[in-house]
Amino acid sequence: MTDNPSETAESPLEGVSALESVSSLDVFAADLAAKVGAESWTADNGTVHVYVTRDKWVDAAITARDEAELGFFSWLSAIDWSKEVAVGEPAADVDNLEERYEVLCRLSSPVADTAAILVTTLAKDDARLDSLVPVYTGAAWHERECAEMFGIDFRGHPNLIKLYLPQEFEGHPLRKSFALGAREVKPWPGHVDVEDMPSVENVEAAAQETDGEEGS
Amino acid sequence: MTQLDHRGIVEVSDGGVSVELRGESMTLNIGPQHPSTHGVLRLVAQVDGERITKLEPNIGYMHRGYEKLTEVRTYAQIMALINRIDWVSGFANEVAFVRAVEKLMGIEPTERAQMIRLILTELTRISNHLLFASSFPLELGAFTPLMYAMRDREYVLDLLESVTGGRFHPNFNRVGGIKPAAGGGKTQKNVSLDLPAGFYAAVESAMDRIERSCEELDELVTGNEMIQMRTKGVGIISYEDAIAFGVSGPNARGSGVPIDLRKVEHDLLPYDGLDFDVITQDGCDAFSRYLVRIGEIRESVKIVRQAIHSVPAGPLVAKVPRVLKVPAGRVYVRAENPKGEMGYYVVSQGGRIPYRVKIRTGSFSNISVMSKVAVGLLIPDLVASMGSLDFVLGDVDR
Amino acid sequence: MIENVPFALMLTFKVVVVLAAMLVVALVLIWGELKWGAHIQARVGPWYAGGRWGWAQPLADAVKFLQKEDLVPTAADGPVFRLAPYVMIAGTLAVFVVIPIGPSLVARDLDIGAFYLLAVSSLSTLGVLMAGWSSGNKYSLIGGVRAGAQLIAYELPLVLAVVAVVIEAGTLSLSGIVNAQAATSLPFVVPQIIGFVVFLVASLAELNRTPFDLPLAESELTMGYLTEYSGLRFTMFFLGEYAGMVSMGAIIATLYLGGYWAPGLSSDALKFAGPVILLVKIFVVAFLMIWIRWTYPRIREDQLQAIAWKWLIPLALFNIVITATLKVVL
Amino acid sequence: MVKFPLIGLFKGLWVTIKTLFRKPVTVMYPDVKETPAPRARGVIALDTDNCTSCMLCVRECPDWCIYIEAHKVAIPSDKPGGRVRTRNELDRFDIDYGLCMYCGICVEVCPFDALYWSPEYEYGEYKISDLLHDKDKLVEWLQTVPEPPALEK
Repeated sequence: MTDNPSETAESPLEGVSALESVSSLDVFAADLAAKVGAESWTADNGTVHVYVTRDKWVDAAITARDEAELGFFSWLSAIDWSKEVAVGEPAADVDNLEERYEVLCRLSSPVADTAAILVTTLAKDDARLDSLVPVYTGAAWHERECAEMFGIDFRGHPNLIKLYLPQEFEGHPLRKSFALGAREVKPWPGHVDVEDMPSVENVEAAAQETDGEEGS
Repeated sequence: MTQLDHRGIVEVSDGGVSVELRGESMTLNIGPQHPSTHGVLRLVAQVDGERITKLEPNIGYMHRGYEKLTEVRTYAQIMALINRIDWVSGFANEVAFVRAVEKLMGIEPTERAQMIRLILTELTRISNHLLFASSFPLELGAFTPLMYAMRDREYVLDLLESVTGGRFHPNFNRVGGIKPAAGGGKTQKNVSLDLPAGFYAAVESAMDRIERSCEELDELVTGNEMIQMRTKGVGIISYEDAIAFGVSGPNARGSGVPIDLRKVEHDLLPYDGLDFDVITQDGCDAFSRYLVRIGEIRESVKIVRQAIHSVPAGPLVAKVPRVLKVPAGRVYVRAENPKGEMGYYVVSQGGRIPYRVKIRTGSFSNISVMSKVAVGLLIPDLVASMGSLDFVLGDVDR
Repeated sequence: MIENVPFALMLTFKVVVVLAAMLVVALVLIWGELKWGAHIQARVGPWYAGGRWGWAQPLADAVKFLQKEDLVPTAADGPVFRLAPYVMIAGTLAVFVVIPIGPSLVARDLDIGAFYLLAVSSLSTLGVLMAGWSSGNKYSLIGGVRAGAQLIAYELPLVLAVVAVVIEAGTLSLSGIVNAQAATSLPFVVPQIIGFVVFLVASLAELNRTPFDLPLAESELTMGYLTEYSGLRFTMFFLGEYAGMVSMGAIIATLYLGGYWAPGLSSDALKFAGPVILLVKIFVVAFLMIWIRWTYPRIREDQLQAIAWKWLIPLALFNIVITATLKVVL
Repeated sequence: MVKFPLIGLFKGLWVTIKTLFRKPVTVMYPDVKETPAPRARGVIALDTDNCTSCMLCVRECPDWCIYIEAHKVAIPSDKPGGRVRTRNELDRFDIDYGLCMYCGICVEVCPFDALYWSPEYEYGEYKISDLLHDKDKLVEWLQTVPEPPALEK
């Protein structure tokens, strides 16, 4: 991921190295990053990520909706970056991984194909964020799901109760520290269960005892 | 007119003939076991007589925790799981995920595989919309269209089964193309899973059959004045609500939002070579959503007829290492699933198992608009507008 | 005829005959609905029950329902809950007192036959209301209240349509009406076509059949007022619906299609052929109702009332005016 | 054409009456059986001589529904004094069809052609525990494996 340093306002493309072919996606991403006042942006694999600090989260969404016409609220979710992982494979270079929650919100244009993912990082201990419901009414359910799955508190959300899980459920399932029950209970059938040959082994053992280390 | 609160009179008509007393509204639980909730969805409705004053959809009865499951499975195993999210359009779910992984690995699928994927996706769309055409009139009380649509849907499912082996859950997509051979061993390796003999002829006759079925549905359902009475002006989703709530697919196109991801996402499937148009209605009500879907069946038939004549020759799958290790990276690919925009945000840390997969499904947002739309509706209208959204609980709860 | 038989014995004999005939015809109609409805939907319907063509399917259903547990929910109002099905069936059976089956074959030829007919047919409304209210669950309450509103709204067009027939025939007694049709050898359906349509639509609503089956709306109210019923009581309601179809078919046949009379048959031939002709006409009307049921959706409550008050009643009144003026002019 | 106000209702009646007199489409199952497509994934058949119990299918199965136990067997080499080679002999090869989701990963990943798909579907049981097919039942299914269908040219 090429992290571009934050650009100055007047020439958003300055950060792009000359060699890199300036695709329309990069132009759109750089322009959006400038408008939103983002820390940095990336546009590889055809997906635009715009990294924003936590306090600029709501007005980044507002500018994205009004100026960049990204009125369609696609989805909002989070990723739990943590060193030790109770389930699945750990992250790439674990030791210098910065433990954090990353909240992502994808906005796209209802008519064209322009779209972007606003990303902000929250420290693990105070996972709080302003709610986007005043900007997009559709965000309510997504934020409720994100809150119950990761334990992130969305301030200003009309009724932040659990969406999927029963109200009295403790724990946040999508956190990496939450073990997957099904795999704890059943032993893994995959370990090789091929015993040695009873017949040959005794023959060899018997042979070794009688003739010393002559065995086959 | 006069507001006499102390005796609980809310309204007195002009001639004093009818006096409306304030009765406390009844809480009516529609679901989770209810014939018209397409699965286990519970609607907690505050009802005044039969008019709904407040509606709170209560979901989660079908939550299987897909995103947690993807964190313990390799990419091939996830492929086998995701066609069960929206079990009515099985094949269409797989395409977006497999394209996302291909983008991450920088592998280009072969043209033949892409065109076969396109044909099978459109067949799945026809089978999904036919299921809608059978369950929507049933919500309104007409039982016969269900049997006609199901009978004609069997032809499409037979086609899917003859190619992929599975009617609902084909599990036919592989990174780099489609499933090349029946197995990994010496003999099974060269048993190619290409299109079976007589496939094109079968598709031709099935498409004529589907066309006749559309005409029959038009005569029996679309033209029927009673259905129009029940569905016109019911369950209005305005243009702004559709966008703000993230409503996508035929529901959004029924409210005038002209976006069809098949025209927008150019590198997903080779739709650019085929001519078809985007069906939109700006009636914003249940009837226009129904018209959009019937129109889309006809468009899909047109697409399939063009597609089977332009299937290029070539291998079924690109060169892919046997043990799949996806390089680190993030990508979001979205596809025009029959129920709406279905997208996969795959975060890979360079292993056999993805670090995080966020699954964006169409029905999740389509349902969230219900609490705003249902205020003031009668119970039969609520059932009609829920039916017109064509959602499936697996899609909503993941 | 046979006067020397004591009255009480005669009465029970008549009641038993009418009851048996009604239930047999109702069972045949249930089979008809299963088979015709199935073939309309390109499927086969009952096949294995009773050897060929599943003729014994209604009997099998009846036995199945009878051996089901006959529970009364705790929140239900016991006596009313238990009585409801019998009130409904009584309403439909009582109609057959006045229906002439043959020239002289009628239980009691009341001279205010038509009036009695309408009074009794609204009795089954009471049964439905009792069932809806007493089941003690929200859905059946809504179903019951809907049934009440619907049946009252459709009582009026029913009555007005019959008034037109009575004006045409000049008498209230049903055999008089049949003779009037026989005299002009023209069944009233021809001059009274508007009245016939109004009556047919209203009778569909009376019987809670699609497109007016709101009280029994499966996809909204999970079975409407019948949700809490099971076992014998459910069978009673189920039979009541089909018995109602038979009685409504008989009324329509008598009022509009010429009852037991058929063109070109002398009166004594009618004495034997009468019942058969009436049966055939009942089946024709029943087929019409079944055909409509398997084609149309349900309409909404307010639309249902709008059709009754804005369309059927004005139409029926207009029909009365036309009939009256023609009666005077001709 | 001028739209007669209630024409839609009568067209609907016309459609249903037409179907009434057409032949119904239902197939009377026990007497008449529709043959599924040759590629249909009905049941998995096992060929025990090919299986070397390499456990690949067990590991790749998403539902953990295959259980294998084997033991080593010596094969006396034909030349006198030649090296004694060992071979894995299957003791137990169960597939629990109560858990299996018919995804086909095991058949695809098996490197020795031991597993085949067969479109056989009539193996319903009354008890769910009977859905655990053991080795010889899986071998029985081998006869129902069809020839691969001809391909579109």
